[in-house]
Order: sequence, then structure tokens, then C-alpha cells
Amino acid sequence: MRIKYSFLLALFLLLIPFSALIFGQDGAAASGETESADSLALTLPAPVTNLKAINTPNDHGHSFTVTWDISADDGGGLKNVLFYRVMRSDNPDSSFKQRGENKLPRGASTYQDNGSKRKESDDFSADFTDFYYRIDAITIDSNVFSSSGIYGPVQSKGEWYNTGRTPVLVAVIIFLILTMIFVALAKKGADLYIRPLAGIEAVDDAIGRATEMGKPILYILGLGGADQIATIASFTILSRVAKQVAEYQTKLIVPCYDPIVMTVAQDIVKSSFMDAGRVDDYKEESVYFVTQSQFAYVAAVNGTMLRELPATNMYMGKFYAESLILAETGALAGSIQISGTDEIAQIPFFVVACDYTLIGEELYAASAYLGKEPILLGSLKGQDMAKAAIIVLMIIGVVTANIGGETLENFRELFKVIN
Amino acid sequence: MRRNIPLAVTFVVGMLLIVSVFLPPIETIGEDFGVFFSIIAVFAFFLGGGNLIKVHFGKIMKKSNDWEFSLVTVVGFFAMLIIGLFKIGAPGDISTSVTAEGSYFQEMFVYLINPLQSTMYALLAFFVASASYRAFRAKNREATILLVAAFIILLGRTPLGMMLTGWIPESFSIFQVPNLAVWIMNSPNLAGQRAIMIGISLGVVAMSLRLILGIERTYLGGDDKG
Amino acid sequence: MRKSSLMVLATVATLFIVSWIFKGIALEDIYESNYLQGFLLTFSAFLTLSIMSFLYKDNPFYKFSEHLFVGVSAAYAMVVGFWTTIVGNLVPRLSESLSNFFQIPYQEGTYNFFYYLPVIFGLMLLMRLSKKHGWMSRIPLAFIIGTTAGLNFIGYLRSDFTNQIAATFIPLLGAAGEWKGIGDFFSNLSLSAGGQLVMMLSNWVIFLGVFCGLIYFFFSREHTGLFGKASRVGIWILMITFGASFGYTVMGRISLLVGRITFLFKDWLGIIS
Amino acid sequence: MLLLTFSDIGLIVTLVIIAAGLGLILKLALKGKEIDRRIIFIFIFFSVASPIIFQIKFSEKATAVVKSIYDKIDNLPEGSKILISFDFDPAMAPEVQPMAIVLGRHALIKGHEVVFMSLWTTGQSLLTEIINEYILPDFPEKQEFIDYVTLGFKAGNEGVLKVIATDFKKMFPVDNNGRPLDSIPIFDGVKSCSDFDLVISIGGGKPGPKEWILFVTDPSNIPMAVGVAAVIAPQMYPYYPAQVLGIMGGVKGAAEYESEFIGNYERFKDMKTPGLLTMGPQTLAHTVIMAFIIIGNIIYFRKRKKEAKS
Repeated sequence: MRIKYSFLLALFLLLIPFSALIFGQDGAAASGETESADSLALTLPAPVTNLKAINTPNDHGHSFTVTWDISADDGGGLKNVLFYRVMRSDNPDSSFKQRGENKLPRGASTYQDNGSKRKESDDFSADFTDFYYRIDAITIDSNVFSSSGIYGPVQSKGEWYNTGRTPVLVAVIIFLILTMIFVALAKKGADLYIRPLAGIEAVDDAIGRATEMGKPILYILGLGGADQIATIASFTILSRVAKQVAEYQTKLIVPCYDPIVMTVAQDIVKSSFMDAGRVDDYKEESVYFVTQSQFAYVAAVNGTMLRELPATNMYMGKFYAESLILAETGALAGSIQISGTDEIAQIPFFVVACDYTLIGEELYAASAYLGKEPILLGSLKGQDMAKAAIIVLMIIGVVTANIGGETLENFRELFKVIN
Repeated sequence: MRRNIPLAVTFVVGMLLIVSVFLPPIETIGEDFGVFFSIIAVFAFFLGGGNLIKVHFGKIMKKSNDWEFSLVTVVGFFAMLIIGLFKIGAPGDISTSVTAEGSYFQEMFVYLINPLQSTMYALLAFFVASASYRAFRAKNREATILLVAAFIILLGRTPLGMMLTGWIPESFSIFQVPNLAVWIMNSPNLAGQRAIMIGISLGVVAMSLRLILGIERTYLGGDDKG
Repeated sequence: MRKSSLMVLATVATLFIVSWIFKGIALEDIYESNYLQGFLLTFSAFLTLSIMSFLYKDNPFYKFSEHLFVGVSAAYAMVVGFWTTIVGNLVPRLSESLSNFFQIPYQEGTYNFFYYLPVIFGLMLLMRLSKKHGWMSRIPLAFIIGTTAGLNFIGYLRSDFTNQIAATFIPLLGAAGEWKGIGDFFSNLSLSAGGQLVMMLSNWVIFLGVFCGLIYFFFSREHTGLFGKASRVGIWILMITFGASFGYTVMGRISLLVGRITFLFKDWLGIIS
Repeated sequence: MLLLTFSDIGLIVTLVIIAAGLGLILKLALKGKEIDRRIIFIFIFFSVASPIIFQIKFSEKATAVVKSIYDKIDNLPEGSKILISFDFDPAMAPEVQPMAIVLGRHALIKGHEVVFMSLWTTGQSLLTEIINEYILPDFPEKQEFIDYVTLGFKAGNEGVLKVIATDFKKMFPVDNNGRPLDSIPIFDGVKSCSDFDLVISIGGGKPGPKEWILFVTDPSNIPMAVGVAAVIAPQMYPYYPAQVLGIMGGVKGAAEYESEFIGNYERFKDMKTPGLLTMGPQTLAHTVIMAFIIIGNIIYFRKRKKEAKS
């Protein structure tokens, strides 16, 4: 019962940030331009009006946001305005220079002028310094243009908090709370069901099989560095595997692609052996570095597979084109193969060539599965709540999509705000 | 202690990066940390290269199986290292790019690394065939769906697809294999990809949070002294 | 070594030496150092064939190429890392004299001293070689993992996943303006590939596919009853995805082999033009 | 008398060997014996290598999406005006260049008046190369300005399209060589894009086919055909058949068109068909893979039957 309530609470909480976003958005200036100019007369066009420049909000300074109303001859009137040019100077009377590399296309009515933050740069734009702006409306001949009046002085400054991202902050906090709730629940001993995953259950069997056959287990951490979530997930699986391997006294081979990943893997395997009380059985050469080149690594691992004939190959982490080369060679060597990756393009190859595959998200969940620690299971539960919220949102989205174009656009817009 | 300091570092750094998104003055800290990571990674090269040499030297010393080939690795490694670090044969002075046209380093890449890696990559052409033969079998419902989807797409990419089903009239043209193949790519395939992607995004968010909060800490190894 | 393997070795060596000589002669008009170019091309071909020989079985030629590849490529990555990261990123921020030595512009900046941090972390990582202070190498690891977690957490929350959800908001009756009423729908009913019925069907499949796919990924609920059925449909959708993606990739893989075979027959043997 | 070219012999030999091999394997398969993967590898190597060596081409049967472009060009009355835009760069060229070549040929042999242009900077040199090296040598009788004209590259991306949709000469006052459009016979009576009988965009990036549809042909109801890189093709299907009359997707699309073209024009029976040539190894390898999938299933069911018996 408790779980059910927390489910509802979680769902509710998750929906809040998204609805909060509706109010956080500002209407993007959309200019509907349909016709093109038909006369090429090089008379001077009308200048832009209502020019304004303000310090860009929610940033670290050195930036202005310039807005104006388009020239009367842009899209209407003489229709001879093709471009705009934003000009700036620190002097109201002279030395105006074009900002940005390109002229703006007609119809544009806003420009964000970002200067460099670095004093050494030519483009340095100092905060708390007066600047003046002017907009030129240009015809097809860039020498024929009319300038607006000068706006200024205006100064830029930095802020401490980006109010535009408040919705993201709310989402972050809610995710945090959600995870905490379920972790706390789990700690208190709530019974958390998790459905079986074939790929995970196969891990135990595979280690047993290797022991019976007296053959090694090959564990591949993938081509990702320690800066990939998939690799980190793979570390936790490796630690479980190593623990069991230590207990069964099976041989473990871990060839590594990345030196940092190698150091972490060495630590993990060593401490797993210690936990199992078999520190003497730990062999340093079981975790080793090969090379940081995709196909050279594959060449070496392929060789290892055919020479050592491992009973089980495990591929967990980030994989690219080599996935199928590895998996097919492993199948040739007659090994049982378990794989898991979050690289979408490679999942099909693993599914086809391996005996068991953890698909995307299942790879991250694997550590919780293997550990069966209540805290981890609690966090899985939190993840599922978020999934339920997404499904609800999806349904709302599809319903609004069918009500009408505008409702859909508004609803879609709400997702764009998170930037 | 030895485990708590790293946990604290992870927490602080992770939180700092999350918070930085909301605070313009430190907004770019993520990029800086990215550069830091690549610098640390270069230090790790010592560990990697050292380990590689250690493993192969060990094999040579022990005269274990295939030790002759380990010699090839060691010689290749040092040759390439020297050529690259001293920019031997580079067309200009020290400021020319190490991969400049004509330098020995680049020649080694073109004539040695390149054929090796593109051939290794090309092995995939053989392996897609053997995997198709071995795995696309109608063992159960799921496997059959997998098989049929793959077969339709394959058929759609050859003239055979049109030859076999070109007679189907326009009002049923979705059943012409090439059209069906396009439809599968655009609809169910898209749906599947999207479901996986949403799942992954959610998983990454949850996993990251577990790491920052220290719930997931296996990557630190045990509480040992080693 | 057995006599037979020696024979094979000798035959292969002779073949490639002959090929080298022929290639050298053939390249006489093109290159000044024609025999060197001939050797390089022949050697590339040898390496190509050695790797391919793995398809038959593991053999000394493959072992040779593999070991050479590992050694050379490991050094390659390190050298490139040294020149681009250490010389390219670190030196110009920390040392003016070293920048002058490497002839790169020194980048003066107020916060450059922060760049000592990765150096310290890097040195800490190397501490693992010491038995006593080995544990210190975990601090830079913790830093890396903290960075990864922080960046990924906020990055995925902000873009990937919201975009993917927003993309699912599709009109099930066809795009705006395409639905012209039920009468029109039935009078133009057909299974034509570009027809309205097929388009509607696609939208339904995408929506239900994502829905069932997500259901499949539920971990904390038993997959039974209606839930189980949806999850089963989810697996089917995933299977179609995998099968289709696999089939679709074959073309690209064959192209890779075309590239290698063209190298062998054109650049090396010169059989085709 | 039977005249066989080198590639015909190659094709026959290749097909016989593959068919015989597959037959033999099928015989073994019917006994429920698994095939050694090395045999599959040999088949793949052979099916890729032999089309390369013998320059083998397989005739493709055009799918409806491609056939409709062919029919459109074929059925337009002689002297119709066709605009072809080469919106691609060298990286994309292997996939879409074959389309550009065959379309140019087809349009010229039908006696249409063809205008070539490009929205990509890099398109200029590709345009010149394709026209001068591949298309014109086959048409010595065609005259520039009367039968075809090259406008070259014009900067401005979608901006260009928006202008030429209503006024062609404003964007292109002169052609590639500086000759005023007013003095070019092809442009007699051409004010805007609406005066063309067909517009074709070949490309895969931005600006490209999609922009042509959105800014030019869809608003003015001008017949439009597109040729795109394979990865882009799925994004074009929603426009078919309402906004575009046909789509050529990737090398396969090009090959289908080439096949249709050389099949119907005796004069071009032996022309170079880069699309069909690229498809040669692909077709054979795909077919072999499919054959092995079928054989794999035969073996599987045979084995299951045996197991059920025992």
C-alpha cells in the first residue's frame, strides 16, 4: 500500500517540473515571410524602428540582446530590404563596427551580441562599459542601406543565477527526492519486486560452466573511457563477476582498451579477490592494457579468444563497429556470450550473435540486480516511476496532438524550454 | 577514510557540475573539466604503455608461448614512439603537425596502421554473413520476427525484391518489398529505437545520481590498503 | 618449427618479394624511390591478407600482424595524445618557456593556475605504482567519475530525453490538415505506400511501439496480465528494430570489403583499372 | 553470332559457380548438416570480388518511386524545360553523382531544354565536371544556350530559392559565363520556376531537396523530383506522392534509374553506369546472405524433425 502511495506521489512530483515549464518559456520571435521582393529599385529603404539593446539576462556578462522592429520595406512597402547589420561602437558618434561575421537575413528582429570574455581577445567586450548600437537595413547592393538612430549607452553585466533554467532545477530536485524516498523505503525493508532478467541470471550459470570446464572467463569493458556511464555500469558487473570467479577459482581475463579503465579494473578485481578471501589467487596479469586503437584492440582480443578458448565471454560497456567482430569470433571459439551495451546502433549485432543481451537501460540496472542491495533496488524503483510519468506525458501529448495544431505546438514548446 | 575521500570528491564534483548549469559565472566549468580529463588521460598513458611493455617483456623473458611475437609488439611500439616524439622525417621544424604529410609518423599510419585497421573493419562483411546464417533461425516467435524483419530489409535492397513483388497494384503498393522495407525502417524501427533511447536517458540520469550520492560505489574497489 | 610450416613461410616470403620487385619496376615512372614505394604497397597488401587469413584460422601471419598492430597503434595514440593534449592544451597555459620551445603561442589567462589541478591528479594517478600511497590514485578516479555523473545527469535531463518524448507527440489521424473527414477517408481508402491509411498506421505503430517498448523496460513490476501482453508487444517491436537495423547495415559493411578488395586488385596487383 | 563481353563471361561464370555451390550446400542442408563458416566466407569474398574484377552489373527493376521520375521525363513533350540543381559536395558525390549523370543524359536525349544550377559552393566544380566529362561527350550535337545552360552556384541558400520561385532573372541576371539570361534562348518565356515543366534537386544536405519542396515547388505546384543520399531517403517519403512525384534513394535508386534508362535506349546500352556497378557486389552479396539464411532455416527444421523422431 505504501508503495502505491509513493508511486502516486512520485508521479505527481514528476509532472510538476514539466508543467512549470509552461510558464518559464518566452515566446520566440517568429517572423512569417512569404513573398519576396519584386522590385529591385535601389531607393533607400525605411530604417528599422524601436531599436533596443539590453544586457542579456541569465548569463555571465559580456553579452547584449538587441531587438528592433523590422523596416517597413522588409516584406512590405518597397520590399527591398534583404539583410540587416548590427553595428556597435563605444562612441556614439563614430567607429561603428559590424557585429557577428554575417549579415542577418531579412525578417530578423533580434540579435544576441556575445563578446569575448577574455581580455586578450580582439573581440573582448568589457562589462560595465558604455556601448552604442545601430542597425542598418541593407538592400541587394550592400552600399545602399539606411541606418537607424543610435541606441545607448548600454552596459553588460553578469548574473549569479540563471532564472531561465529554474524548471530544470525543479526537475533535478524532484529526481533527487524521488530517489531518496525509494532508497529510504528500501532501507526500511519494503519488499521491492524486480522482474528477472535472463541476461543477469545467465551470469551465474556462465561462471559455473567455466569452472566445470576449467576454462577462463573473458570480460571486455568495451571501448568507452571512465567518462562513460556504460563503462561505470560495467565496473560494477565486473566486481560481481570477479567475486564469484575468486570463489570458484576460475581464471579471469580482462583486456583493456583504456589505461584509466585498466587501473580501475585492476583495483576492482583485486579487492573482489580480497573480499572473497583469496587474495593469493589474484594474478596481476589477468587485467592488462592492450592498445587504445579500436581495431588493433579487436585484433588482439580476437587472437586471445581463439588461443585461450574462454568458456564465457562477457561484453559490457560501450561498443562500436567491433561488436560483431568480437561476438562472431567468440561464437567460433564456442564460448557462451553475454553482452550489454547502451550504444543503440550495436545492440542489434549483440542480440543476433550473443546468447544473452542486456538492452540499453538493462545494463545500468544490472548492478542493482546482481547486488540485490535494497538501496540499489530502491533507486531502480524510482527510475520506473519516472518511466510511468513519461508514459503519462506521452499519452497527454498524443491527445493534445490530435486536438489541434496549436495545442500541440504549445505542449511541444514546453519540452524545448529545457536547454 | 581511503574510501570516503574519493566518495566525497565524486559528490562535490558531481554536484558542482549540476549546480554550474544554473550559475552563469561557472557555466563553462564542464568544458574545463573535460579538458582536465583528457590531460589526466595522458598521464594514464604511462600506466597503459608501461603495462603493455611489462606484459610483453614478461613473455619474452619467460620465453612463454609465442614470445617471438611479443618482440614484434615491443619493437613496433618503441619504433613508433621514437618516430612520433622526435617528429622524425617531419617536413618542417618542431611546430609542424606530427601527422603532417610526408613525416615518417604519417607514412607509418598510411602504409601500416591504415591497411590493418580497414581490413579488420572489413572483416565485418564476412561476419554479418556468418551471423545471419547462424542466428536468423525461426526458433521461436521473437527469433522469427527478427528473421523476417531482417529478410525483408535485405530483400528490399536487391533487384529481387522488385522482381518478386512488382506486380502488386498501386493501391496495395505497401506490400511491394522495397516499400515495405522503407515502412519498417520508418515506423516500427523508429518506435523501437525511441523506446530504447528514452530508457537509456532515464537510466543514465538514475545511474549518475546513484554515483553522485555514493549509492553505487563498486568502482572504488574495496576498503583495502592496496 | 615443423618442416611444412617452414615451407609455407618460404613460399609466402618468395611470393611477396617477387611482388615487391614487380611493383618496384611498375612504379619506375611514377616515383623516384620506386622500390621503397613498391615495398610499402606490397607490405600493406601483405598485412591486409594476413588479417584476412584469420577467417580461415589463427596462424603465424595473423599473429605477426596483430602484434605489430598492437605495438604501433598503442604508440600512435600516445604520441598523438602527447602532441595534442600536453603540448596543445597544457603547455600553452602553464609555461611560457616551454611554449617557446615547442613554438606554440602562449595563452595568457587569469585562471591558468587551475590547470595545475589535472597535473596533480595525473601525478596522483601514477601513485598507484607505489604500494604505500596507491590508494591516492582513487582521488583522480573519483574526480573523473564525478565529472561524468554530473555532466551526464544534467545533459540527459536537459536534452536527449525530453526531445525523444516530444517527438512522440504525433497526430494519430495524420498530420494537421491532412484529415479531410471520414467520407474522404473511406472514399480514398487504399494500401498504397504513400496513402493516408498507411500514414495513419505508421503513426499508430510509432506511438504504440514506444509505449509498449517502455513497458518492456519496467523492472519493478511483474510482467503479467495486460501489462505482460504490452511488454510482449514491446519485445516484438524491439525485435523488428534489431532485425531491420541489422539488415540495413549489411550494405555499408559490404562497401568496406569492396574497398579492401579494390585495394588488392587495383593498387597492388593492378588487375583492374 | 553470339557476342559476349568480358563482363558477360564473368557474370555467367560467377553465377554458375555461386549457384552450383549453393546447390551443393542445399543438398547437404537437406540432410541437416551445419555448414562450416569458412564456406560462407568464401562465398562472400567471391560474390564481392568477382563483380569488381569483371565489372558485373545486374539489371534492376525500377520501383514505383523511381519509375515515376523516369516516366515523367520520358513523357514530357520534346522541348520541355527542366531545371536540375546539384545540391551536394564531394563527400556525398559517390551516392548521388550517378543520378545527376543519368538524369542529365535522359533529359538531353529526349530533347528537353535543361538548366543546371547548384546551391552548394562545392557544387560548382562538380557541376562542371559532371557536365563536361560525363554528359556532353555523348551529345556532340547539343548546343549550349539552346539545349542546355549552366547557371552555376549561387550563394544565399534558401534565399536563392525564395527569389527564383517568383523571379528567376533577379537571382540569376547572367549565367555561369556572364551571359545575360535575356539573350539565352532557353530562357525565352521563363520568368519564374513555375515556367519549368519539371524541377529536380539532387542532394542530401541543407539546402537541398527539402528546401526546394518547401520554398519553390510545393507553393507553386511545380512538378518536383528528388535524388537523395540513402540516409536522407526516409525523410523524403512523407512528401511522396503529393509534393514530389518521385524519389531516388542512394546508389540503389540511381541504379534503378540507370537500368531503366539503358534498357530503353539502345544508344546508351554500353554507357558507364556507376550506380549499377556499385550495386553489383551489393546485390550478389545480399543474395548470398539471404540464401544462407534460408539454408540455415532448412537445416534447423531438418534437425528438429530428426530430434523429434528420435
